[in-house]
Amino acid sequence: MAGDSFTRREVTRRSVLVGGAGAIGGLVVGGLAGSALAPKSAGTGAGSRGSIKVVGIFPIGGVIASDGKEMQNGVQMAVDEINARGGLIGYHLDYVVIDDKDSSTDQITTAFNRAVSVEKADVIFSGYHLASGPEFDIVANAGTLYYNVNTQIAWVNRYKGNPSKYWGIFQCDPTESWYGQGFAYWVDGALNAGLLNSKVKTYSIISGKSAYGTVIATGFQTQIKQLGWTELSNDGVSEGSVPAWGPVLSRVKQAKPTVLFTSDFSPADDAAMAKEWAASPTKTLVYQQYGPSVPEYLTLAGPAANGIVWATVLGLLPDKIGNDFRARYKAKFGAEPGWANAGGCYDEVNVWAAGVAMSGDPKNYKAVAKATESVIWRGTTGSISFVDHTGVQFPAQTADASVGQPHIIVQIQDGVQKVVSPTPFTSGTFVLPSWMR
Amino acid sequence: MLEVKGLVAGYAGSEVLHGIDLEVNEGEGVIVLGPNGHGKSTLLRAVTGLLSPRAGQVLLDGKDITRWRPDAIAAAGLVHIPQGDLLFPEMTVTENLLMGAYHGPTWSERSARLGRVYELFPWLKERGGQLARTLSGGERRMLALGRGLMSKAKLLLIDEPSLGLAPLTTQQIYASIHKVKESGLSLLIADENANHVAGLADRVYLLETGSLVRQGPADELLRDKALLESYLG
Amino acid sequence: MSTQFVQAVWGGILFGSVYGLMALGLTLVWGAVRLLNLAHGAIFVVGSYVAFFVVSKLNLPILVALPIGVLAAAAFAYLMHLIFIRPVIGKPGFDNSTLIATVGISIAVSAAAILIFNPEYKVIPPIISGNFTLSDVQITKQGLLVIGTSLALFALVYLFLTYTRRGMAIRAVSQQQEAASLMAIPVVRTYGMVIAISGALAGLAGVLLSPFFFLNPNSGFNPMIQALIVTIFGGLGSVRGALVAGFVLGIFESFVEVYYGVAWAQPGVFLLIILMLIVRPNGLFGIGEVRRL
Amino acid sequence: MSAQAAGAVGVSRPQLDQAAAPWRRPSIWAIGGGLAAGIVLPLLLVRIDIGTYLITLLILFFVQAVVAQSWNLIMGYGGIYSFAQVALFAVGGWTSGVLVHSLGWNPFLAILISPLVAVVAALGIGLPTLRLRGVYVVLLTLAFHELARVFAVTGPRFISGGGYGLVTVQTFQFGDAIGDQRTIYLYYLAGLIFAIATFVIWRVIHSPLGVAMTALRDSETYAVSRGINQFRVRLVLFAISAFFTGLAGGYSTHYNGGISTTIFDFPRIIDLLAMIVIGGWGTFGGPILGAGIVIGLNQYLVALGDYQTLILGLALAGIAVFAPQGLWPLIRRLYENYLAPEPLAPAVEVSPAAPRDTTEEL
Repeated sequence: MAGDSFTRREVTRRSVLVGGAGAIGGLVVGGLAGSALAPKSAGTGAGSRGSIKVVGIFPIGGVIASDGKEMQNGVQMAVDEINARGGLIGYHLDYVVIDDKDSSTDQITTAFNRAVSVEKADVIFSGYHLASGPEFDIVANAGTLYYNVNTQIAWVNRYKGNPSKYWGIFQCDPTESWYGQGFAYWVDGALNAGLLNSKVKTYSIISGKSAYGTVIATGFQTQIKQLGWTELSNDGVSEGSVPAWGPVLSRVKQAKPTVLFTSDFSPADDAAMAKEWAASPTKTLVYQQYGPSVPEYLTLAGPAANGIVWATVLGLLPDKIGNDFRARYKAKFGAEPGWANAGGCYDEVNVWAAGVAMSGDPKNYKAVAKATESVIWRGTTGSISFVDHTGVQFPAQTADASVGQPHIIVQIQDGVQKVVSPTPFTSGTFVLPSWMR
Repeated sequence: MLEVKGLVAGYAGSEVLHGIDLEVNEGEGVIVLGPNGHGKSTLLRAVTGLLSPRAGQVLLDGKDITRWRPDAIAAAGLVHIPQGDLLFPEMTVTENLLMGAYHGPTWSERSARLGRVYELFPWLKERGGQLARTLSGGERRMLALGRGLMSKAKLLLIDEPSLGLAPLTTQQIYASIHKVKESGLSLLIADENANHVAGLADRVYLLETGSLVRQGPADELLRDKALLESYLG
Repeated sequence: MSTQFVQAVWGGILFGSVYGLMALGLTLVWGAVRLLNLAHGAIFVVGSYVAFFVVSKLNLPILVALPIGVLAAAAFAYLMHLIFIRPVIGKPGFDNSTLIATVGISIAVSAAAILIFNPEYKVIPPIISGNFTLSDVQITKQGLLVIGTSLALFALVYLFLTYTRRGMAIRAVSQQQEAASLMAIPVVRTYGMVIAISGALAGLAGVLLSPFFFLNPNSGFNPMIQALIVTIFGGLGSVRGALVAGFVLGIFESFVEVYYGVAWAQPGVFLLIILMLIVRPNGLFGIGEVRRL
Repeated sequence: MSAQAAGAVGVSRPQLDQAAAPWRRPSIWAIGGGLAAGIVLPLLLVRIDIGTYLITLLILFFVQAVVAQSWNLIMGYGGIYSFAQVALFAVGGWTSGVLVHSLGWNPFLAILISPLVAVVAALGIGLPTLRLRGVYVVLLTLAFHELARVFAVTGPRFISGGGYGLVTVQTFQFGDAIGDQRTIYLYYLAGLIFAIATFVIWRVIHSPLGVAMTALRDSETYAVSRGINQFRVRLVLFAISAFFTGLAGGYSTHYNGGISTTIFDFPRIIDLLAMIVIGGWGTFGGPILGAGIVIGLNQYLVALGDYQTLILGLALAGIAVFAPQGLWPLIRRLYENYLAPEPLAPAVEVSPAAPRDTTEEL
């Protein structure tokens, strides 16, 4: 036995070295090959003045892949349209996509390191990342430009803390703090105006247990409490795994609040909940988060969706600009865009392009950033202008619709999405759901 | 009927059988005698496919079955009643017996065979509904034998029929094996006690450290007390 | 009776049937083959997507799609057996290899489903639509169908294992594989049969449950985890255990959700299981290493 | 008996022949060469165009390799099907994250606490779990993973960061170093952690403890009958594994500047599992090799999108069944055929090929 174990040691001492060498060899070969064979830009070609390296980083292969694909499509469309017009002030856009999968901190770090040191991006575009945070320092240290629709208050705080460091980064939509806040204001107003057929300021929350769901539910809770409402019940569900809503909703039905706020964003969960609710409702207004904005929600929920209310701070508007975009998107990708990310990402490219056009030199990043600060771009999601390098919410943050992105409140009526607030972006008026009459 | 040629087999790291040649003819009772640990079980396991041989051949009626799976070998008529009984512990006595007749027959034929086994071991009938794991050692052995008899065997291979049993039970077991033999079935029995098998054997092989050292008619070999003494101790 | 109570009972029975239906296939495969099939959820998804394809692309009624989906799931499971399970049967390391192989298969299936059907949620029509309310609680007819099917399948599987030749052979193989092969029971083919049956059960669960939960490339994952919990609670390899544990956990969960809130359901179930494992380390009907099926 | 039981875990064993002990015999040149190469590599890499990125990949490799090795120690060698690995990584990450973020500690100090807290957590999971058998361990560790996730998301704000995790934690600062210089320092720190973890794990595998755990894995009945205390061996292994996993977690937090709740998503577990399986389950070099391959291939296959997952899944299944020892034996064979100065003794890193229980065979 003893002799045996000695040969064992002898063998594996060598293994140590081979193991290390083999692994590092594999890694380096893989890495080099990877960088050599990385996805090259689709249409390589130079405009009359050269080309601009545009990098898109999206969570395409992970848990939020369907959002990631919308983001990618939005940027792709804007880039293609610019190139089709003959480029941007004479420059051709050279577009590369990097997947940051689940967009966790380390995946973000790797993706952004790649963008700045391998791709040498002139500008980076993103939708949102679940763990947004690590990328800001990478971009700031590299001194390049980065436009996103992260929807995060954390960014505003970061920027305010060190504006000279983060000069090249723009969040092209309002922060998520307006989500719950905006809806809380709206529902309070609706109640006071007698639209809810009730005078009782009570609410229940069913929050999604994911980060996103929790943040939004907490935002609503904080704001509506300040408006003097009372919480009757508060539950947390795991998104995507609610087997049957009966028991969950029975607690709400027992409490009979005036408003039920749900932040479970899974369209399937939301649709199942709407069906269960429609079968035996109480006189409660039902708010769902994000799920209803996804096109398949209406298919899944069917007539049970009628009456449900939802909202977004980054909303593809149902006006001429928005509807034109919808049509072009559908023609190009063969599917309806959702209500948020496709339009938001399309807009951010155009905001940057406007900055480039104003500054005249896409490679002079500081000049482009400076110009971007004064851009006002009326895009598919409203008017994008910047305060603290962040989009402005209309109507709560600014009363001037020409410089803000409307926080739209949408109600499903007869299977159609109707924007019921704020004016002038409405496409319908709020109707008391059938079960509340 | 069964022919084994140059069979070499063993377990990881060690060779147990070093080239065995053996045959069993129709209706014959053949005994492999040898002390514990000299490869009797290994021989039976290698013949019925539980252990794949490293070299050599196993032929059944001239057909090479060396690389067949155990269930195919069993279906071909070589039925092995292993050491340690290997019953189905969570099944009743009757279910165990029925499993013996898994291959081939119809339900009516199965119940006929069941009747024959009950004749041989009337005791099994009384315990029909009892779970196999609750049986005593002797009962287990009888059940294992009975289960083997349920099959459509041409040749029954029995590994140490008396291992670990009390003398009285041992007698009963060998008496039943006698009856089986009288019914015309061929037998290949591995045993370490020459006295037990005296009446069963037509021919005897002596196995020592993995090799067959002697063979011959039973009358001759089993009478040679000195020889047996020296091999079996 | 109060609405809440009715809701808790109805929810519990429904959950219990759903869990039981998924757990039945899982426990059968574990019992007979000793395979912890983490691809059970993937097989669920295969059956559902095939049924979805038949309904929405071939425009055939759901009653036609159901058997096709079930057969497809069984065929997929059998294929998995042929390629990834059979080569390692009887070899040392069987547990490791098959555990990882089934994890691999399950991520491959969901990736394939994304490629073929994209990640959007799909919906399969119910076999029977409609619902009625019982003291303000919605009772769907499809839910009743699920409960009925689940109970019927448990009865069928029980009868099959107890009274048929092949069913008894499955038990024999699971209890004493070597002896079974000496009795001319074809062990490998029996394994294949069990895996195919289990696949059919997963496929059936998929088609029946997709009207409730909708269908996406990962929608088999949660039911599988629930089934795994139920199986372990009931005792791995025990059919009776899967049935009882399915209902115990289903009703427990439902009552916790109704009276204490959803947030407590999952920790509650885990706590219950940890307690149970301390008291009975082999599960409710767990019968240790030898006693199976 | 008391003299024999003096070993770390009460294993009966002969005294070690110190002269034959491996740590006295490695070729100084070989190990020194490896270290020197590791030290010089980044200095060379920064000179090439995409060098900085390659260095960041190497950092990623160091971290992942540590986690994969630690997992392999308990799963491949110890035969414990723990799926709590990512959760323990998160415990380490959150520990130093909270210390720095909320209490203003220095990151270099904080990552020293990470492994300790991870060990405590591991003991907490281990006590109820490790007495159980295979699949129960899978379930209970997954349950722990799930509960840790829920706590990280919905826990108090200083832990959950409002749900997204801690995404604004201070990073490592090396004086005034910025840019490439700082990346190189980060590389050295990660390399140091990797080197220490690798060395310790190698020592553990070849220590009496390692022999005991291999014996337990390959033939539990036999090992227990020889007086090996299964529970204690497993607990010690679990703690060692958690120590380095937690350390890697702490490093990762201050390297990335945060740790997010998406770390708990299932694909992360799959990635780590793939490293172990592809490289070689239950082999010393396997997870290191696997980490290199998976990280390299991730870069290489990035254009394949969902096909990448499809291929990964099929590769995982195929390797598990048809080459259960992964690619490691292949590398060994190449080494033996072309590079080894002298013939090597036959491989003893058996793992899956070892009989489940040898007593059944005889």
